[in-house]
Amino acid sequence: MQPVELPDKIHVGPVIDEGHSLASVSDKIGGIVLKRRITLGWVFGLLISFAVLQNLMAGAAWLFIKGIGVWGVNIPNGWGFAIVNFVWWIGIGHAGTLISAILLLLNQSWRNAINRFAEAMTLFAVMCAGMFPVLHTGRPWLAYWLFPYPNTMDLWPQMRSPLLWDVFAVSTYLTISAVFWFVGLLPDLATLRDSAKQRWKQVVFGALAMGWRGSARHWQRYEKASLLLAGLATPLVVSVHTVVSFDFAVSIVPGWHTTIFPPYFVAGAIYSGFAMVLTLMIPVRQFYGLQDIITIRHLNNMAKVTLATAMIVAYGYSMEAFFGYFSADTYEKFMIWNRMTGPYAPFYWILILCNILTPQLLWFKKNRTSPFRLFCLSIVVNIGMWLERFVIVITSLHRDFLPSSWGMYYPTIWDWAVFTGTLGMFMTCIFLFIRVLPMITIFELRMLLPGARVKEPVAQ
Amino acid sequence: MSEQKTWRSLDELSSTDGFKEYLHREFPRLAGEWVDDEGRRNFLKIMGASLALAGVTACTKQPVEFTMPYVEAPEKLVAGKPLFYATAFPISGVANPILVETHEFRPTKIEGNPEHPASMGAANVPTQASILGLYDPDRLQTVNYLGEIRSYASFMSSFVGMLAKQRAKDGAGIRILTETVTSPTLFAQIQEVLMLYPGAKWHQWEPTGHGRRMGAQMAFGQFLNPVYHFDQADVVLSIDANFTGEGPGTVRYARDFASKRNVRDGVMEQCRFYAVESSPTSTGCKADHRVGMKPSEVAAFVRGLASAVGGSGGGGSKFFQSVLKDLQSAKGKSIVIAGEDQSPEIHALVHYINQALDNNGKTVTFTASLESKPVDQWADLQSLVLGLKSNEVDLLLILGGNPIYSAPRELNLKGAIQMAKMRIRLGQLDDETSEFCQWLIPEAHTYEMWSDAPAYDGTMTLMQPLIAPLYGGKSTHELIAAFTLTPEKSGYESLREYWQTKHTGADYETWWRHSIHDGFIKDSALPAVNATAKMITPQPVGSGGDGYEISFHADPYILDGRYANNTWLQELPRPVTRLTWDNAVVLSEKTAKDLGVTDGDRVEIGVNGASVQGSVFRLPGQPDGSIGLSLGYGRTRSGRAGNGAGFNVYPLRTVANPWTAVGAKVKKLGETYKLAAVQNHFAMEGREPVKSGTLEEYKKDPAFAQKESETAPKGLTIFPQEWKYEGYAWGMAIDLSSCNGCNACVVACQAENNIPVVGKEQVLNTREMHWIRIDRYYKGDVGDAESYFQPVACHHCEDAPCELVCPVAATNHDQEGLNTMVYNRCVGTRYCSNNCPYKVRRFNFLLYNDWDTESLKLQRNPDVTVRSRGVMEKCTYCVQRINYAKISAEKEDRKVLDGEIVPACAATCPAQAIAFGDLNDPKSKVSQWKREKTNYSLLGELNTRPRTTYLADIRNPNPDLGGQG
Amino acid sequence: MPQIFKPSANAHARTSIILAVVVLGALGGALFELIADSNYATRQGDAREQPIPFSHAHHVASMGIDCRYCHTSVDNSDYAVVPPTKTCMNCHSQIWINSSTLEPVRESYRTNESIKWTKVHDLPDYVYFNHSIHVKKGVGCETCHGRVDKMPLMYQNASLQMRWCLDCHRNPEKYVRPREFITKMGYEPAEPQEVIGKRLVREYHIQKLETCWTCHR
Amino acid sequence: MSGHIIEYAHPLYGLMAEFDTPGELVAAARTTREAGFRQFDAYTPYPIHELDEAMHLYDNRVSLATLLGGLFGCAGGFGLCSWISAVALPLNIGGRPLISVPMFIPITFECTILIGGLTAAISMILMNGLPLPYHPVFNVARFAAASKSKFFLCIESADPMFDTRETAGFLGSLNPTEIAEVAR
Repeated sequence: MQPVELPDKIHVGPVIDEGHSLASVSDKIGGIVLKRRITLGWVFGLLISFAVLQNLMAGAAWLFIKGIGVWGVNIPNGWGFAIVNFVWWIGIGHAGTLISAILLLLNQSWRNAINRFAEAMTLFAVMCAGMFPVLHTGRPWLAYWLFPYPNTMDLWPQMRSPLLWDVFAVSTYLTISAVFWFVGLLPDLATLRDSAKQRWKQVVFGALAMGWRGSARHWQRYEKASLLLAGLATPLVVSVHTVVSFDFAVSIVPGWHTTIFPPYFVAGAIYSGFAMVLTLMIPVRQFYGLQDIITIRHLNNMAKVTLATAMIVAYGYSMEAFFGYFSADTYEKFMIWNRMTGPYAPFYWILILCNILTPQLLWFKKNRTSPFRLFCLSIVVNIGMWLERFVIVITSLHRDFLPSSWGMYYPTIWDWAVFTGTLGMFMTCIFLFIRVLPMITIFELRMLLPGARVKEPVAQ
Repeated sequence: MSEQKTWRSLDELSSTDGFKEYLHREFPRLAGEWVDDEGRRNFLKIMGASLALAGVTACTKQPVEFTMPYVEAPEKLVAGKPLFYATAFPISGVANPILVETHEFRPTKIEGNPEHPASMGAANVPTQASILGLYDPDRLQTVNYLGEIRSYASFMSSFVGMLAKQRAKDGAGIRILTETVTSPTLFAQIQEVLMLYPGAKWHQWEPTGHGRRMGAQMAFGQFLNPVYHFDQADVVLSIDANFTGEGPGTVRYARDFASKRNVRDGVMEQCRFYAVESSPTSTGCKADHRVGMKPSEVAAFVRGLASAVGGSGGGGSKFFQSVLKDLQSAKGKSIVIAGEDQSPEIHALVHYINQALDNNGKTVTFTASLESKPVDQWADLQSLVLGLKSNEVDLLLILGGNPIYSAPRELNLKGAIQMAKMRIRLGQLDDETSEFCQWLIPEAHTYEMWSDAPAYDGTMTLMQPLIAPLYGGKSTHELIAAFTLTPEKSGYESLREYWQTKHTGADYETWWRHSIHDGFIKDSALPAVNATAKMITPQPVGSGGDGYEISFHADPYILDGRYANNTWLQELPRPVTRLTWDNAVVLSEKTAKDLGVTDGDRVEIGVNGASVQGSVFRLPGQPDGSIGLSLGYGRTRSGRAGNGAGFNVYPLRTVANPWTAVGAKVKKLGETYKLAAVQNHFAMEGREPVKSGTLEEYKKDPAFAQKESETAPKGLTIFPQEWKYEGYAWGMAIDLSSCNGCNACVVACQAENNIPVVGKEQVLNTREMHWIRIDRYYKGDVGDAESYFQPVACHHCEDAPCELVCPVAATNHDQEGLNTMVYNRCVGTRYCSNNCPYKVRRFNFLLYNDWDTESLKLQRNPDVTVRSRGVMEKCTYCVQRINYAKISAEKEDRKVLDGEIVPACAATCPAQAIAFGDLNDPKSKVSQWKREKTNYSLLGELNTRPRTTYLADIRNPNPDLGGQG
Repeated sequence: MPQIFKPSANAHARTSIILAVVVLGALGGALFELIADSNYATRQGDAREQPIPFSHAHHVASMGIDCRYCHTSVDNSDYAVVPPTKTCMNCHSQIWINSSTLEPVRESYRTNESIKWTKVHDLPDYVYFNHSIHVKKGVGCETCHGRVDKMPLMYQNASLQMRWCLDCHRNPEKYVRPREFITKMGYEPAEPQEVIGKRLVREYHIQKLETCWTCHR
Repeated sequence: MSGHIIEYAHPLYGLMAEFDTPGELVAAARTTREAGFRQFDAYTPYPIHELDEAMHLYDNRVSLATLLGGLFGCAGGFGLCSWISAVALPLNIGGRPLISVPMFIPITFECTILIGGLTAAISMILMNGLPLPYHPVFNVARFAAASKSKFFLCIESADPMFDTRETAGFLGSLNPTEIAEVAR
């Protein structure tokens, strides 16, 4: 599709810097995979991430040996870190598909530079998220009971449970994202196949490219399929975090049982997703010298989306508080009051600071266009969004209906081990990804080049 | 299970030919005993074969299992069917009559003895938990001499030698120290010994119960046993008396008292209950007016009352005046009762007050003492110590008790005892006292021996063994017999012979068998005696000057420390403090503030030249400037459970005044020590989980508990259609006016449903496993807050929030409306618990059940799965009992009768506060209760439509004192 | 030259994909079969090693001894119980007194040590099965335990899977028989089962108990 | 092999012309079609929509397949929920009716997306005849550029109008930068 040319003054720079030709982008991006030597920095980063990944291994092992009791969960607080992390990761996993699907439908040319990376990030984030529902069960080895399959007990899952909706939503999301991602990769794999010098690389990429040869007839169906996938993925993205929010909204726990959850969870997801994309994109663009492809304009746009979603989330918070007051329901009122003044109040106020106040800096172009400031800000937002989930899960549970059963929640080192472990896993995957696959969609970039315009010669 | 109460006596069994042959062949050595170790092991085998140790396993392939049938089945034993035997569990010599449920001869569960006036089917906390004591893995398992394992035979041989020496000097060197002896058989045996050895001396001592004993002596000049009739009292004044929780007759008292408290079945009246307490008790929490007073003030109050009812004197506080007025307006229909922890003087005064109020002989009757030989035990102990110090003791026999731990420091019993040349100890544990004895003989548990003991009213109650001594333990009877000319005489023979001498009338055999079968001797209650209490002239109150006043109380569950090693009791939350695994320095809010301490802060209490360290627990209702300390903790050799739990306050007690101490100094230590309470928030936060009202309010508007605002809005559902339950529809109702928070239901449930003990660390992390809990709430300001109890277990909601969110349908509804929880389907997402507004679901965060200790496996109920790690569990309304009854009924082609199914909690409830039955049967007890106007659903506004509902707590405050409090 | 693969590669590519799908599917099925559904997993048809090669065929078919002579509590308790040694001795103190195969029985009787039988029909520990009510409701021994009169060595007749239990709990009329034929082996319904079954379900008030707590608690 | 024609190198797959700009390719494609050729294809490093119109490419079967897949998923999802809750395991869950429609929506929706999405991708790949690692066009040395920067047009020998010489001439008239024979 053609990039919609808007007058440059409302842009901060172009989508892709001048001086790039069809060939040069291929070489530049493909080169990172094919030619570039493995740098010390990359190895170092990979090793660090891999080391942190071991926390997960140790944490999970101990968990399986001793039982869920090694975590801080207890009776009023049946859920703890595991669910907090699950929601957080799933949220992060929303950026990718959102960028590639929704922005594709919205015909936003600037997405092309970042969608591939964001999609990869989505996959990894969802993988991290997917582990928690399994790990947090009392008998993880029976988690497969959540899938409807014929068995010798004649038993089936309980289709009314939000947790089961989760199983369907998350697995669908993972599958569709993966498919979408692979379809997007096809032409680029062909490019790599054709530019690779070593035989084995040719074979590997060749096999993956499935013999893609850029035929016009193929392109025509390809474009259709991508459009359809985008069309399907868009409601999917929205549905996934809606369903995740149902895990809470469907219950009767004060602070969970609220109608605002779906929209404000989705907004929160996009919010944290974009924050994470910024967190990763800014350093990568630095190290691999991609400033000319991932331009300031991209950062600026992402910053704007972040700001917008921040405002939606802010609205969500205020609505929660308002409902609490307006419902005139003892339990709701108390829940909000306890959230703001109770034992976990500090977390609440920190999250307000991280998710609502700090992002206001994005009103200023200066901040939107400074990679460094954006980077710091994105970190703050990531922390804030994690805290939001913590506050939702814990402050609602720890003091519910009967004062007699109120209690506190304190995470243990094993909670932390598993959480940090997934961070390690995530980073490990990212490091491997940027080395073995083109982190930017080459063929779509080409379409942004001035040379790609079709100007038919008049005289025949 | 009432239908199957077909328990039979083992004696009956042993008389049948088949069984004789069985004994003869299988157990040639001990003809008298009905089974020995060999036999027991056989029972273990069949037990191992039965599905008792059911676990939730995840493996698909069933492991190969074996079955070991009897070589010859004992008659009447049907594998898989429980047998019930009548016996009793004596506490401080007073029998608690019970039935013991046995599976293949494994005692597994205690039920009250419904025929017995002292129980009427109910049992109190220590009795319920006693079954665990039987299987305590820390029990002394062998005869032991100076740390070496010996055989009982070798003991006997050396013992004979000692006796030979003693016979020469008429046994002048023999001293026998026992706890309070009430068993007539034992007394007869002791008499026999004293006859043989005129020089021998017998001493009795127990750290508690002194006030009651000597009080009567003071007032009447003779040892009498007061029996209270709460079902006839319109006004009750308790002086520090926890009469529904401690002391003789609690079970019956609780029942009678409840019958005057509950407003139900058309009865619109209620007795009025005043409590004057130096430290809050569960009974006091039920009072219409509860006033906390320092020990000295309590004494003053009683004296004032005594002189006032005696005509002289007057004045006093408004409270005093109203109490006096009420009491006098209810002459002959009131009860004033003094607590176990009050001094003889107070008891004596109270007897006098009752007399002045014309209660004696009406609401309070007196019988001859239950004790075989009542004595001033403190004097008795002192004389023993004198004897020891003067070096005249060669042979000291300590039968039970634990004097070294519990005797006052000033007596220096530890030192004195070692003056005795040979010290023989009969005890269940290798405890503090055993440490200083040469010979240790394992004592048989009550359920391993024959004996007898009177109930609170003197009804003579018989005990029979339910299992052969697990560790070859000996009963007191057997050890005493060792002194006599028939040293090998079994407890059974002694008992049988004693009663033969007592039995008048023909056919002893039948009478004996019936008595054993019933577990007690019909109509053997002691007759009431007429006695006049004289007004005693109290010594002037010794004012402690500055400093704090201490009141000592026996712990409600482990009592004077004798049950400290019972994990069920250790983890059972104390009714008032809700503490587990510890005792505490109980202070009032204000006192704590003055001292600058709060919960968990360690302090040092110094008084009477001794000092102990403990951590603080603030308790509303504790009088300012006073400290409440409970005995029984800080054991050092009680076993794995008791050791290191809490701190020992015995060193602070004096012979002169063991009940209170004045002028105590408290020092803040700056350290903290976490106390594990199962409930940390006591205010209702304006939510009214417990609905309560005064009798007046109730008469004005009986339905006050069913306010519009708190019932679910109609038609606000997307699923208007309701499920119909044909057949049975099980439901439960709990009368909050009756419940006195004694926790018997909790421990009964624990025994019935194989509920594990989790330990203090887990309790601190709010992971306790009790399926039923008794919430305790306060109303009003901290100063004089009213307390309320509310037993909460799974409510079996018809629109259960938990079921909706389970992804694998591990919890769902059955055709009778039970909220089923299927352990072997549960994957453990814990969502159901999150979504349960009552928070009654319990989760096995770790492997809590003990899968290794053999002796504990013996206790398990084979009809209930033993849950493994990672699964959710909760109250099942005792579904195993429901199924049992349903199957029995089906087999007889009839419907289950009302009252045929009684869940463990309802069965044991001394106050009869729980009704269970079929809601589809309008005549069932539970349906009738639910038709009461006071009936309400907890959190009904959530539209969970619970099957368990409550009858509001009605109180009867004195209008003069302005409403409640 | 961009041509990396030989023409044959096309065929390879496609077949390999198809193969992968097929093989994975087959593997999954086989695994399920093996872990959950095979006779290996359920022990269906297994004859177990026993201390004494007790032959039901002999005792039931040839001797015509009724099941309840040995399995005494089958109609009044959860357990049908394996009989005590005494029961064997009732006869075998008279007959076959010298047979060596019966030595373990005599030994058990002498030494008073139980005979260690291997359970053949063995349910998981979290399943509570009550024999007496099934007998009362007209479920014949044969229905679950099979033709024991044709079993020289006792073997597990049914899979004992939950699915198998549910089949009868959902449609009892397919299996119930008149009480008088409870212990009959090779019972043939006098009239078609669907007729007699429906009638018995009515007569014996047989409920369709499918809820979990019927067996698990 | 390089660009210039070798005699009698039959059997050919076709003749391939190479262009530098998309514009020229589109023009060439249009002319080719107007000239009556049908069995020909264009190869580009990125999708060029003008080609669809130039070559008359209007294949909507992918969309149709996706629609059907989606509908199937939708029916299947709801069917699964209802069958399990009402037929296979009819349990009383918290007093809710056996078929509680609102609670079946999420799963129904997810199944719709899942099946729909998968059909879209798979049908696209199948209709494109992939995987096809070997294809004659790859025999042209310069064709490697087709996935990078150059634009190709290939008239296949299967076309009835195909004749090596004339077609070569015709291609020449489109002034490509190169013309190559495509061996089978």
